[in-house]
Amino acid sequence: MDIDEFFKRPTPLFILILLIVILIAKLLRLETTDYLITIMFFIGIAMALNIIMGFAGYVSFGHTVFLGISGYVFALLVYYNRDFANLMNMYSGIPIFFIALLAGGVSALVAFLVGIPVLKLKGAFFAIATIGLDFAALYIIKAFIPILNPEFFGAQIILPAYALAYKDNVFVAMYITFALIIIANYLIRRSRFGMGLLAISEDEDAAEALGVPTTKYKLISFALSAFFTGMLGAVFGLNSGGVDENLFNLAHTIDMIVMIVIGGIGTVMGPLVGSIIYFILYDTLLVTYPEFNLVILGFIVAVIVLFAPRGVVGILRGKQFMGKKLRDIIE
Amino acid sequence: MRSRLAIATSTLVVLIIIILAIIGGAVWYFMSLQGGAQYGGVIKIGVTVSLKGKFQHEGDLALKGMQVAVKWINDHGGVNVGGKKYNVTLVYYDDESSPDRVPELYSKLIEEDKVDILLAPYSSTLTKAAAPVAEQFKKVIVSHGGASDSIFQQGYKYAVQALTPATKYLKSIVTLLKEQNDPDIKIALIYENTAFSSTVAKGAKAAIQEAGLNLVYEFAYEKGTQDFASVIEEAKAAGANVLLGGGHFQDGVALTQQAWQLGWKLKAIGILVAPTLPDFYQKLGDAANGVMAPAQWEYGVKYSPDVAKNLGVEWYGPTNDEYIEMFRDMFGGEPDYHAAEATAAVLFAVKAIEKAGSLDSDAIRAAAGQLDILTFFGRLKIDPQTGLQIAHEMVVIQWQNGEKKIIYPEAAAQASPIYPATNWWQR
Amino acid sequence: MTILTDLLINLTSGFLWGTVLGAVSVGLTLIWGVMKVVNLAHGESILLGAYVVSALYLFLNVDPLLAMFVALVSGLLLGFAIYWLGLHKIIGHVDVVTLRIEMSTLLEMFAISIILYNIYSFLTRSEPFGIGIWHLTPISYINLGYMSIQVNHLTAAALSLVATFIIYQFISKTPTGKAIRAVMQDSQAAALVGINPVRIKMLTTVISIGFTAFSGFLVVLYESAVVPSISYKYAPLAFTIVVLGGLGSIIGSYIAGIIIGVTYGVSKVIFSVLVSKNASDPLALTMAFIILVLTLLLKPEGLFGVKR
Amino acid sequence: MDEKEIIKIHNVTKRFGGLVALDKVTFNIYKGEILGIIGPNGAGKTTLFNCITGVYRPDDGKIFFNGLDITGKPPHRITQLGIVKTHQIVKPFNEFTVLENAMIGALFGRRAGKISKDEAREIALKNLELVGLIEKKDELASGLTLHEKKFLELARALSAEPEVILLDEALAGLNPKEVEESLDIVRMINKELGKTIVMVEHVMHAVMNVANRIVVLHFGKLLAEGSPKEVAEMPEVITAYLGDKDLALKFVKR
Repeated sequence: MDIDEFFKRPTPLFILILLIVILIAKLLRLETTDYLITIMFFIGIAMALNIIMGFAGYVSFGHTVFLGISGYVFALLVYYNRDFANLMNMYSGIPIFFIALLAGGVSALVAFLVGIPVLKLKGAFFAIATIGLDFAALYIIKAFIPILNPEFFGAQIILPAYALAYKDNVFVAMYITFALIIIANYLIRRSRFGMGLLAISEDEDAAEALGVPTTKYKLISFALSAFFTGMLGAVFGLNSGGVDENLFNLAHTIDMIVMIVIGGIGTVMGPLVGSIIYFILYDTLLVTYPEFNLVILGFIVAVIVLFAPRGVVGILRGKQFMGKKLRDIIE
Repeated sequence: MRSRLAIATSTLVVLIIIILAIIGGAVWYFMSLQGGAQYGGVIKIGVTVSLKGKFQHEGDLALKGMQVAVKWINDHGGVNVGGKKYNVTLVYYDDESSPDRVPELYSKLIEEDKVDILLAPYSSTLTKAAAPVAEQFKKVIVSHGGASDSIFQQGYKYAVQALTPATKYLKSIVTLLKEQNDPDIKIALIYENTAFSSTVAKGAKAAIQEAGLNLVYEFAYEKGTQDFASVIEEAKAAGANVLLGGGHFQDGVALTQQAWQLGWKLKAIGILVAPTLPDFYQKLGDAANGVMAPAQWEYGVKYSPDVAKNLGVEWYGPTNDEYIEMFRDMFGGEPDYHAAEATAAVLFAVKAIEKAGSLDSDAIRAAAGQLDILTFFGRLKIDPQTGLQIAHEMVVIQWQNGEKKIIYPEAAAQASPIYPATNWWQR
Repeated sequence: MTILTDLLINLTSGFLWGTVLGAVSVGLTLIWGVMKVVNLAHGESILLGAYVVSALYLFLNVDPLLAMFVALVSGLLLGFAIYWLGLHKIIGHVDVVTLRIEMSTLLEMFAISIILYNIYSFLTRSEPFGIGIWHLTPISYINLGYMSIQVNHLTAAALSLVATFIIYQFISKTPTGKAIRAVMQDSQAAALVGINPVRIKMLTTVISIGFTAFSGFLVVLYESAVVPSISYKYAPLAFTIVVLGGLGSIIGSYIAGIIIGVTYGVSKVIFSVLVSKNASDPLALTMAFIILVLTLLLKPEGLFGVKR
Repeated sequence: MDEKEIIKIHNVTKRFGGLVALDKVTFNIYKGEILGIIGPNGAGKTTLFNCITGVYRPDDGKIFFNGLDITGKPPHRITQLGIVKTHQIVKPFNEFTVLENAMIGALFGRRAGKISKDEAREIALKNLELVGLIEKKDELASGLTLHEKKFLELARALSAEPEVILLDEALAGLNPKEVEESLDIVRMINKELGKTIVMVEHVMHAVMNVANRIVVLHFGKLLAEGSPKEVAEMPEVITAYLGDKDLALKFVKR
C-alpha cells in the first residue's frame, strides 16, 4: 500500500490518531494511567471479539471465558514463578507483554481445540455452546483452584506485593497489546482472510462453494480472537491485583456485544466508534442515572437492533459525503 | 500529482499532531499550576463505595459511617498535624461493586483529587483491586470491610486493617466453647464457599485444633444455597452436636431454620452475620434462641473512656451513645457494624496522621504501626509489619428469650452465655 | 454414611430439582422450536414469576398457590410486550428465518435481558428475595427413611408435572395448539392452509413467556429465595435441556430436565469421592455443559427432536 | 470439442437414511462440452452436483477430476482445483458490492493465494462486463433483481477461473427473454472462454437447445445418455420423463 492510499482512507488515520491521543494523554498526564488502561481494556475486548463476531458473524456469547482462562494462567505464572514476577518491572514492562502473550496463547489453544467441534454449530447453537463453555470453565476453575493452594479461597488469587507491576509498566504492556489488536483488526479487514471471513458471515455455504476454506478460517479467527481477549484478561488481571471468578462474568460479554452492536458489525470502525460511544454514554449515564445506566443502554441496543441493525457506522456507510460513497472509505 | 497529495496529507497529520501537542501542553501547564497550590488546612480522605450492585447495602452504610466520623472530627476541632489544625473531608466515587474500575477510580483519587490517605472499598474482591494502586503511589489504605486477611499476607506495605480479620471471627466462640469444659463437643463446620467465609472457616479450624476440640464434619456450600437438608442429615449422622458456620443473611437463616426443623439436637450454634440482624429473630422465632454470632460491633458494647483509662490506652472518637445519636441525627436510620467499621477506619486513619505529624505516607504508615487506641468500636492496634489488626476483638452475641445479648468478652458482656442451648438440646 | 445412601439421597433430590428444571425449559423450547427465537431473556422471564409471587406473598400476604396464577398472567403480559415491541419488526413478516434474522432476534432478546435484569437488580438491591421456606403443611419435611424431603420441593415437583401436562394437552389438543405445531413444522405450508403466522408467532411468544414466568414460581418455591444472578444458573441449564430434549418438544424438555437433574445429583456424589466434597458442586454443574456440547455434536436434533 | 474426459463419475452412490438418492451412477464429462442433466424432481440431480463439489461425501464410488481423485475433498478444495457451482437459490453476499462479490470468487478461486487484490479486481471487472453487470459494480448485491443476482452468481463463479462450471437451475424463475439472454452468455462462456459447462435444468427447451449432450437421471439411477435428439427419442426416457414423444421432439426443435 502506498502512502497516498493510506491517507485517503480515514480508518488507519483514525487508528493512528487514537493511538497518538492515548500516548499524549499518558505522557502529559491528561488522564490517570489507570483510566487509560481501563479504556484500552474495554475498546480492546470489543475489537478482539470483533474478529469472530464482526467479521465471521459468529456471536460468541461466552467470550469472557478467555478473559478468565488467561487471567488465571497469568496470575498463576507470576504467583508461582518469582522470576516472571521480578521480570515484570524491568525493561519498561515489555516482559509483561510477553507473559501476556503466553497467557493469551493458552486461550488460543483452548479456543482452537474447542473450536474444532463447536464451530460446526451455527447461529444460536454456537452462541449457546460458548455460554456453556464459559460456565464449564468457570465451574472447573472454582472446583480446582482452591485445591491447588488453600490460599486461593473462593478461587480468588491475590497477587503478592512482589508480583505487582508498576502502573507505567502495565500501561506499556496494555498499550502494545491494544495497538496490536487494533492493527490486527485493520490488517485482517483489508486482507484476503478478512474478505473470506466476511463472506462466511454473509453465507457460509456460498463462501465454501467459492473456495473459502471456511473451517480453517473460522478456527483461525476464533483462536485469534481468543488470543487477544486472553492477553487483555491477563494484563487487566495484573492491573486488578489478582483474579477471581468475576472475570468469567457474562457482564463483560454484555460490554463487548453492546459496543459492537452500537458501532456496527463487519467493520473496524464499528466497534471502535461503538466502544467510544459506549464509554461516553456509560460515564455520563453513570453520573446522571447511576441506577439505570445499564437499563438505558439495554434500550439503546434494543432500538439499534430494530432500526439500525448495522449500527452507527453502518448508517454512515450508507451515506454519501462530498460526492463520495462513505462505504468505500470507512472500513 | 501523487507526491503533492502525499505532501499535503502528511503536512495535515503533522499539523494535527502539533495542535494536539500544544493543547496537551497547555492543559498540562494549567494542571501543574493547580497541583502546586496548597490546599491549606484540609486533609482529604479518598475512598470508593459501592452505591450500586451487590454491595450497595453495605456500601451505603459504610459511606454514612465515614460521614459521621468526618463530622465528629471536624466538630471537635479537626486534627492537629505538626502544630497546625486541619479539617477532614471525604472524596468518594461509586465503584458499582465491580472490581473492573476500582484501580481507575483509586488512581483518580490519588492523581487528580490528590487525597492524603485512602480507605479501602467494601469486600476483599474490591480491596484486592485497590491495594496495588495504593502500594504504587505509596498511599496508606485503611481497610474497613475487607476482613479477609489474604491481602495482608501478600506483603503489601501500605495496607492496614481497622477490623478483626476473618481468621479470628469464630475464635471467640471457640474460646467460649472451650471454657465450658464439656468433654462431649463434636463440631460441624458448614460455611459458604466464598473468600470471606472460607477464611473464617480456616481460622475456626485452627482455633478448634488449638483448643483441643473435636471437629467431626466440614462442608462448604455454594453461594445462594437455600437447601441444607442433605448436609444437615450428613452432619447429624457424623454425630455433630455443635454447629458453626453460615455466610450471609439468607443462607444463615435457612441453615438455622432447617437444622431446627430437622430436629438436630445442638448444644451450641454459632452462625456468621445473620443472627446479628433483628430480622433473624423475626424469621425464626423460638429457633433463634440460643443461637450465637460473632460481631465486629454491637449496640450495647461498653467501650468507654473509662475502660481506656483502665487499659492504659488513649480514647479517641465519639462514645457509643454519642455515635448512635449522631448517626440518627444525620441519616435518620440506625447504624450497624458496616457503618461502625467504616467510622472506626476513619478515626484510625486520622489518628495515625496526627501521630505522624505530617502528611507523608511513610510517616503515617510508621505511626499507624505504633498506634494503640480505644474507640467506641473497640481497641485498634495493627501489626507494624503486616498491617493486620491484632487488638480488636469480636464480641459474641446470643439470642436469649427473643433478645440479643452480648455474652463475650466479659468486659462488654450484658448476660452470661446459655450453654447448652436448652431449647435446641433438650427437645 | 455409605456412598450408596449418599447416592440415593442425591438421586432423589436431583430428580426433584430436575422436574423443576424441566418445567423451566418448556417455555424456552416452544419459542425456540416454533419461531427460531432464542430467548436470551429466559432467565429474566423466570425471575419475573418468582418476584411477582414473592412480592404478593411478602407485601400483601397472598398465598403463593393463588399468586402463581398472577405470575402466569404477568408472564403473558410480558410476552405480549416483548413480541410487539421487540420481535414483531424482525420476524413478524418473514417466512423463512435465516441465520441473520436469527442473530438479530438473539441480540434483541439479549438487550431485553439486560433491561429486565437491571430493573430487578435495582428493585431488589440484588439481595435475596423470596417466599422463604414456605409452609404448606405444619410438617415441612417428609421422612423417607434414608432422607427427609422438604415439602416445598415435593410441591414444586408435583406442580411442575401438572403444569407441563396441561400445556402439553393445550399444544396437542386445542386448535390454537395445533396451529402452533403446524407453524413449527412448516411455516410456509401453514400459511398456505390459512393459518395467520403473525397471530401464531404472537401467541407462541405470549404462551412461552407466560409459562416461563409460571415456572419462576416453581423456582422460588424450590429455592425459597432468588437473586437476579440466579438467572445465570437457570438460563444456561435451560438451554442445555432444550437442546438435549429436542427443539419444540415439551415432553422432551421435561424428561431432559430430569436427566440433567439426576446427572447433577449422581455426578455430585462421584466427584465428592473422586475430587473433594467442596469441588463436587461446581463439577457436577460442569457435567450439564459437557452434555450440552456432546448433544450438539453427536445428536444435534436432541433426544426427542425431529431430524431436519 | 475434444473427446478427453475432464470429470469421471464412477459408481457413485449416496444414501440419506433409507432413501437412495444416487444409485451407482457412472458417466463422464468431456472437456469443452455443455452437458445437460435432466430428470424429474427427486431424481438426484442436485445431490449429484453436491457430490461433485464435495458438499456431500458419496457413500460409495469415486469421482475423478483431470485424473485426480477428488472424492470426499472439502468443497473449497474442489473449487480451487477448478470446479465451481452456482446455486439453485441464489446466494449473493448481500452486504458486499457487486464487485466485491466477484472479487471473492477470484481471490479464493483457482489461483487462491497467488493473486493480488488488484489482479482479482481486474478479473472481477472483466467477468462483470461479460455478464453485463459492470454498471452496477458499486451497488450492494442485496439491491439487485433476481435475474441480476443469477448473473452475479455466474460472474462470481467465472472469477474463480474454473475449468468446469456447474449451473444448478440457473434459468429457474426467469422470463423467456431473460432465459434467452442467459443462454447466449452460457454459449459464449463455453465457446470463447472454453469452459466446460454442466447444467441441471428444469427449463426443458433451453437445455435441449444449448446442450451438446444430455444425461437423464431417474430415481437416482442413470437412465440415458446421449445427444439431445437421441435422448428425446429413447423410449425409456419418453415413458419415464417426457411422457410424450412429440412433445419431446418439439423441445429439441425449438
